[in-house]
Amino acid sequence: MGAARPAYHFKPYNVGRWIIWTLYALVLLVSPMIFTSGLSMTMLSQMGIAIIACLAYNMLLGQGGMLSFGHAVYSGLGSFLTIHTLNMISGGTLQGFPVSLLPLIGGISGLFFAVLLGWVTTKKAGTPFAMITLGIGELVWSMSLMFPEFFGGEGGITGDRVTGARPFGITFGPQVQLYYLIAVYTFICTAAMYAFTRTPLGRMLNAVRDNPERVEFVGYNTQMVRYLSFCASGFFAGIAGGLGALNFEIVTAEVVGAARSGAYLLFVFLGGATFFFGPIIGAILMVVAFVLLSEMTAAWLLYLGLIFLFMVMYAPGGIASLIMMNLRVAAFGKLRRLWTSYLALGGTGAVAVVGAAAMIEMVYHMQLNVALGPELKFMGATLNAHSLDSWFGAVFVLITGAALFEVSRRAFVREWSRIQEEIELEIRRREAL
Amino acid sequence: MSFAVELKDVRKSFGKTEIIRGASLQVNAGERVAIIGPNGAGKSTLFNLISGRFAPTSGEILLNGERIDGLKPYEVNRRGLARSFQVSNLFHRLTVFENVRCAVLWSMGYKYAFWKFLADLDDANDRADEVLEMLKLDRKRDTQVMNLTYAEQRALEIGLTIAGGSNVILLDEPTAGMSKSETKRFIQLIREVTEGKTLLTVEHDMGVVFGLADKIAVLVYGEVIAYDEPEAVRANQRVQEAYLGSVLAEQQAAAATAGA
Amino acid sequence: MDLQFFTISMLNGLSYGLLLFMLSSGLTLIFSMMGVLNFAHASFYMLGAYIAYTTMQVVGYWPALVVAPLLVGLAGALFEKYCLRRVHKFGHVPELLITFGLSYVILELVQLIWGRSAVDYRVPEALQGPLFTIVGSTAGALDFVWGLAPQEMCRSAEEGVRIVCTQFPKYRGFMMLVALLMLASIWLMLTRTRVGLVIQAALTHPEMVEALGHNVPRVFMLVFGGGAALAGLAGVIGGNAFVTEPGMAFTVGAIIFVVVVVGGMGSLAGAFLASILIGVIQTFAVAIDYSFINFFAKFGWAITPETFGYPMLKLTVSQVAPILPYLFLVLILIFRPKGLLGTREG
Amino acid sequence: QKGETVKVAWIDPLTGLMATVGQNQLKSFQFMAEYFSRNNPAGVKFEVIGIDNKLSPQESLNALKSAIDQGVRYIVQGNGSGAALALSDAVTKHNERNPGKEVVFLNYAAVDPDLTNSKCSYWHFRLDADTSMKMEALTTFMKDQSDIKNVYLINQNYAHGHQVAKYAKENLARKRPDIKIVGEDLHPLAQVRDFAPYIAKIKASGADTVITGNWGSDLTLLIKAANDAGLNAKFYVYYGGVSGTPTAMGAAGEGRVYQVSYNHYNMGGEVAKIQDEFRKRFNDDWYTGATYHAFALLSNAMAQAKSTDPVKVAAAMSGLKFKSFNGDVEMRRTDHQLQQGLYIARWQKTDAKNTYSPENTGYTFVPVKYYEPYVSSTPTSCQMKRP
Amino acid sequence: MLHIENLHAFYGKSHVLHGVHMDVKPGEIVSLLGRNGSGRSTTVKTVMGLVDGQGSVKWKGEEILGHHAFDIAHRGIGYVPENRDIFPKLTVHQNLMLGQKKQGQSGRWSFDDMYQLFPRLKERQHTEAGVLSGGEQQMLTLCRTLMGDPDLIMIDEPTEGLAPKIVEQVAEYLNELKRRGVSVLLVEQKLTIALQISTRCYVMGHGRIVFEGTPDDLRTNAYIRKEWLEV
Ligand SMILES: Nc1ncnc2c1ncn2[C@@H]1O[C@H](COP(=O)(O)OP(=O)(O)OP(=O)(O)O)[C@@H](O)[C@H]1O
Ligand SMILES: Nc1ncnc2c1ncn2[C@@H]1O[C@H](COP(=O)(O)OP(=O)(O)OP(=O)(O)O)[C@@H](O)[C@H]1O
Ligand SMILES: CC(C)C[C@H](N)C(=O)O
Ligand SMILES: [Mg+2]
Ligand SMILES: [Mg+2]
Repeated sequence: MGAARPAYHFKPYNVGRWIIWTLYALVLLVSPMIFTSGLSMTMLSQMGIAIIACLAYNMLLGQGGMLSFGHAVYSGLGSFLTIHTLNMISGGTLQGFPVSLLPLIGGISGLFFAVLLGWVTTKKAGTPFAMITLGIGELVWSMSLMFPEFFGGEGGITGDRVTGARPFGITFGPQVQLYYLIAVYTFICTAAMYAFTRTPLGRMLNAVRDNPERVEFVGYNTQMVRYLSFCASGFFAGIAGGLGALNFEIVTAEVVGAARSGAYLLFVFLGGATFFFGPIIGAILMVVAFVLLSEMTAAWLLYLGLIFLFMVMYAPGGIASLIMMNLRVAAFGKLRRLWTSYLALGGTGAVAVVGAAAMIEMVYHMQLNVALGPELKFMGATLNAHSLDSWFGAVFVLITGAALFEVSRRAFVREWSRIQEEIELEIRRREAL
Repeated sequence: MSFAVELKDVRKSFGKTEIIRGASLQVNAGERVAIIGPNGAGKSTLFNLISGRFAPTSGEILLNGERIDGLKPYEVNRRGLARSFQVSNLFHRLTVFENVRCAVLWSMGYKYAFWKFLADLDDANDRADEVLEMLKLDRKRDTQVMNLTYAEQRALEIGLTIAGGSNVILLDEPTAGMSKSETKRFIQLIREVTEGKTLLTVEHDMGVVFGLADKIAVLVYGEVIAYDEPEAVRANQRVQEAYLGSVLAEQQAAAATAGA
Repeated sequence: MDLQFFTISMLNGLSYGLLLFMLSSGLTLIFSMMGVLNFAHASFYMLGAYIAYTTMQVVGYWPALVVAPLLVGLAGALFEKYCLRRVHKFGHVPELLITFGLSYVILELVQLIWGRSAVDYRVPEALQGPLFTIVGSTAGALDFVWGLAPQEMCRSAEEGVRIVCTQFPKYRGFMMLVALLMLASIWLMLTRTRVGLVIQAALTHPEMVEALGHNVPRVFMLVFGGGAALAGLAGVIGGNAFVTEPGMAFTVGAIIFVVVVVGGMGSLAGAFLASILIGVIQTFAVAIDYSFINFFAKFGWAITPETFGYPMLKLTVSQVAPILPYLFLVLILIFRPKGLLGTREG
Repeated sequence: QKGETVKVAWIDPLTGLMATVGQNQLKSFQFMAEYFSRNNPAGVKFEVIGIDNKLSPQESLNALKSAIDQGVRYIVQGNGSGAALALSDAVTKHNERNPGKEVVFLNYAAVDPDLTNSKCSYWHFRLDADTSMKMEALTTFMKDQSDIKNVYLINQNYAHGHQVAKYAKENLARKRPDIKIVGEDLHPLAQVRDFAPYIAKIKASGADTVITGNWGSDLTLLIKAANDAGLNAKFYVYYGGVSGTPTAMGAAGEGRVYQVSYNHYNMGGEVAKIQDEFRKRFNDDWYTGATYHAFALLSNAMAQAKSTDPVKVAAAMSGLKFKSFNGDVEMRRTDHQLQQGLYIARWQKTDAKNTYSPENTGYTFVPVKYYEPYVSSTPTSCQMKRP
Repeated sequence: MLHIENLHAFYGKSHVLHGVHMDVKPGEIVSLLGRNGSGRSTTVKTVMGLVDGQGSVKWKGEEILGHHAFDIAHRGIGYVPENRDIFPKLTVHQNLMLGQKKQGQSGRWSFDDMYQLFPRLKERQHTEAGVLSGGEQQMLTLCRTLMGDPDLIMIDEPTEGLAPKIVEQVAEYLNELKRRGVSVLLVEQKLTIALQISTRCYVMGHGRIVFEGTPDDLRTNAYIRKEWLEV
């Protein structure tokens, strides 16, 4: 029977995939040439690190359905062991170990702790898993302050990455050199984690997520599947931690803290846990939010909270799912019909947001800085938090924006569902062929 | 020679209630056995015991002469036994093809490999496609399972069970919820895919039972009260009282024997 | 450990345990019924304290004790209606995340309205001062005196005997009372009504429950609002017992999850038991200045700073007391994932 | 340098646990910048750029990068020795790797002695008095209190708490060997909600005095619990004055909380003017005196160096003697630790002489003792690498 | 009593019902037959308010289309779903309790009636419903709906997975319902049963009613049986 089957699933040379990976490498390569300032350079470095960490986190959340509240433990301990190793290199006990390989030490440490703690953690999925990670996270965090010998107390452990051998004159002193080291790791780790999703273990992890019970009846031990994946995730998280140690040259207790773990969760979700590339978007947003947004406005936490509320409510699949939905429309050649709607939505939405933001900024200004004068700069304009005009203007902008937004939203929804209907029809037609 | 499946005085209680009260059964390799019995008699429970979902309270279960009671489901499966569920139990976010492939990976020895690409595992992929073709699901190969119709899900449920190439197959009400013609097609399909294998199936549709089984075991209140050729079971007085004894069953059985 | 110290520690432990229960009862309610890990629970607690602080200035403490929880409950109900309900169909993780987002928003709003530093939310006059005084002497005698013990009782007449007077504050007693009332009322609601059944059923088959004639959305809203109101009440009581400041939500955030999980998901009695246990254990642990060093010394194994793992070995029980609950949490989940009295695993 | 504008980046928390304190100190810096811009020896203008570091060392480094990008050469920071150590280290490395773009770091409140000892840096200048100096003054004061017999140490289980405990034990053993340390506790940072068990333990130990380096809610909850249980011991603290603590402490701390600091609420003179003006404008209390030190130090050094170039200014600051609100002070050359006088003050009701009441509590810190700089001066092990 | 006219229903974008007409009169057993996927369950769900529909559904003269399910249930329509939507974590007894619309309400049926009807359920009274056998679950769903004391009960494939003997018991039981004045709308696959007990039959195909008549009419109409029922 088998012999007679047509060999229709020959492996096509996947051009699309090659293009995407080349583009990815290219982006990693050229971004520091476009964004050259010192801050953007560190931000880019941190984005690379965050990408690895978030992808590692998503091996649990998106692919394994395991909600972890303590993944920073693995990236953080990776950081600590890396910096200790770095100091051993500078101290002379480990002479000759190349700095560029240090992140692997982080990875191995992450792996080690995942191997150590993972078995009890992955016994169950769901709430027990979530709570065990929360508990372990809290314990490690509390320990980190109690053991200054290893964790360096409040000041943490510092190191100097300019040490050891200098192949081709690379010292990793200048941020650019370090950035490229991070970029290389990011690329390799991304590729490796993508590859993981295409392996038997990776696929079984998805199966365990969907239906752990059935997995046991096709020969797999669910706990083992979770455990192995947990270890893999710990390994990559550790690499991210190791890179972080090199990047900041200081590691403090915060790297194992709950806030860090929470950030992984939030931003992976925001980026989109259901798609492989979602966490990449999330990671970039994470760095932008923490570094840039907080600098631009005092109300950044409010904005962050609101963005979350709305994203979870209206785009529970994260940004990645929005992109994929539009890609699907594009694949059926119907995106053209939407761009006017998008323009209208974007325009009116922006107006409404500006109105709202102006009010928020004025409220914050009144609370925090009004003693320095009632005036504040907002997007190039000067607002006066005490004058009715500014308030009236803001409200007016908000209302107009919101009203127009609602109008264009309705039109968009109509058009969108029409397109979806057409696509459904088209799919069914193709199936029927 | 040992039996493919053998139960020796198996008992199972949940709390105080004893559900299986000393069931014994011997199934020869290559035989097709149907288990019938009133609702709540313990048929599904018996399957759960054999497949390792529960451990029996007492008694022995042997698979090809080896004791398997108390083993974990995956350990039982690795010894060559697969089962389907009364309610479809699939990986709903994966595609049809992925579902089947998941079911063949272990038996093909890939285990927890993370150093091999799925795409390169030709044998596993071929096997999965082969199964889909058998089930006539190749059209839906790349559809997510949650978008399948009920009947398709039932078919896939069986696909997952047979895909791994286990020699002993347990099917729990495989045709439940299907229409007549589909049921017919299904019986045919099951016959095909279990050719040469040992099959245990639970059914309430006498048409299926008589169309499929070489032997019938009747389970009432956790005990096997009869185990024999179909005709003999049908004539059995106790079975008549406890279970069949109805016009409907007679009709179905008659139709099946006539058709067969 | 002398008798007086034991008594006061027991009282402290029990009252702290009851406080924990008060904090987490609403969370247990919501979690056990709706399956939502409400990360904003502590924020509702904070909101309760702040609202009580403001309403108290207008209407006085006792009315505020009623008004503030109602307002917080209302806020919770509205949140359920307009936000949580929308994401319910997406599953538990989005539900959890939306409450995460909410906690940020509440925190910022609180800071906008009441400022960033602590507010002067005080215990009302009537509840200030000691409820009773425990007069104990090193000779072993133990006495209870209502209110404040007179000065002379606390002075020692004999040489070498020290008399210690420890007061047990009225407010702590009040806190215990309210916690017990909360327990009783939730208990009644769960056993005398079918609300719990309706919600649990609706978790798996919402449509079916509706088809049986139950207005599921309304029940969900009531339960969430109710849970929020309980948190609000805890805030009214806890806010002045401790400090009413924007950080207050954060500091109780994780511990209340420990209570709920250790007790067993879906079990009110479990949460109660866990609160008391954690309260008592933690309190007594504080008193134990005992570490591995002492332990090994018994076996004649001296531990010096050079011994491997010295920093770990030198930690005393009292130093780790406040993090014992987390250890407890991890151990419970490993050895009994259902929790102390739980019936399911989430 | 006259008429030039000097940008100073303030890198401290505006969100998180320490947000209250951060907000207040940012305002203090902005206020002092205006105050000094009106009149200073160098004739420069100061501009303060506030950047939120969320109390995180890593975020502080981002903030530093951002500040450098904005052309800032002077940074100030104070909340959290972790962030301070991170910044000090980063600034040192930055200056090494980017000659010509040096940055100077003024630390106005991070008190870990390491910063001016084992981990000292030429580019780091501390304006507060460190833990050891404060303990020196505190124990000198305690030495003369004959009613102190039994001391209990309770501290947060992290670097700062460890140091307070360590110096307290060392100093007391040296100055009052008769005092018994009847108990010592370390509790996790910001984790304890109920201090009653600790108070019970302190009571049982028979302590009459408690020394604690606790801050924030760890301090107020401790004092409240002590009050509730009727513990009559005296509390010697470091941080009774930071935002929120006065309100929370209120009557609970009356008469038995002693604070050691380089300033207090009732200094009078120029400080009183600043306090009043600040209160009027921001409806808040000006209590971080180091904000005054910062601009006094900078402008004096700039005047001396006749430049705003950080390399020259740093050189001028090293060893600079100048006048600040608490008398003549000196930026010690060997370790860049400001040598200054310290006050011991007691929390009590305001009276005719001591009128300034923080957070309108009706209470204030009343000075009971002043110690000249040499009293509290402690030796340093700093081996500074000078450029 | 129940009057359906020109009913259309959609699942998201797909149009499943194309103008269904149907009537159920008091004290009738009406069966709705048809192949898999012909839209029988959808019809019943739409009436119950669980699927969005267009057209008209009148109950005792009032339009109920577009109302919430709980409202429709309160008006006296009961629904027994096809996939045994028992509440797995609740006990058998609790499941039955939820069937009552008001707590402690006493209607035509009491708990005892139910337990008498299916003694098996009484035995398992305090067991979690999730572990019941397939057949027991089927019995439970039926009883649960009856506890709500409906005037019309819509049952979707009640005999699925039941032992032949129980199937006949169910048939008898539906007759008993009829005797007690409850109308029944029966969605069935097993023709034998349906024809045996129903007053009238409808046959559905592709979302439309393709036949309407008495069981005898259907028995004699070979074309319909062959074309739409595959018998
Ligand atoms: N985990 C369990 N706990 C308690 N009782 C159980 C459990 N599992 C099954 N039972 C009980 O065991 C009995 C047998 O159930 P089982 O599912 O085996 O019946 P069955 O023969 O398959 O019936 P059906 O034909 O209706 O599917 C039932 O009464 C059921 O309630
Ligand atoms: N939730 C759903 N989403 C989309 N399509 C659906 C959904 N449920 C049913 N359908 C489709 O609607 C059509 C009618 O389904 P319905 O369940 O009403 O059929 P039925 O006659 O009850 O058949 P069955 O014997 O399978 O119960 C089918 O084509 C089915 O695929
Ligand atoms: C952590 C929770 C969101 C998990 C949930 N209890 C579950 O169903 O598994
Ligand atoms: Mg069964
Ligand atoms: Mg149907």
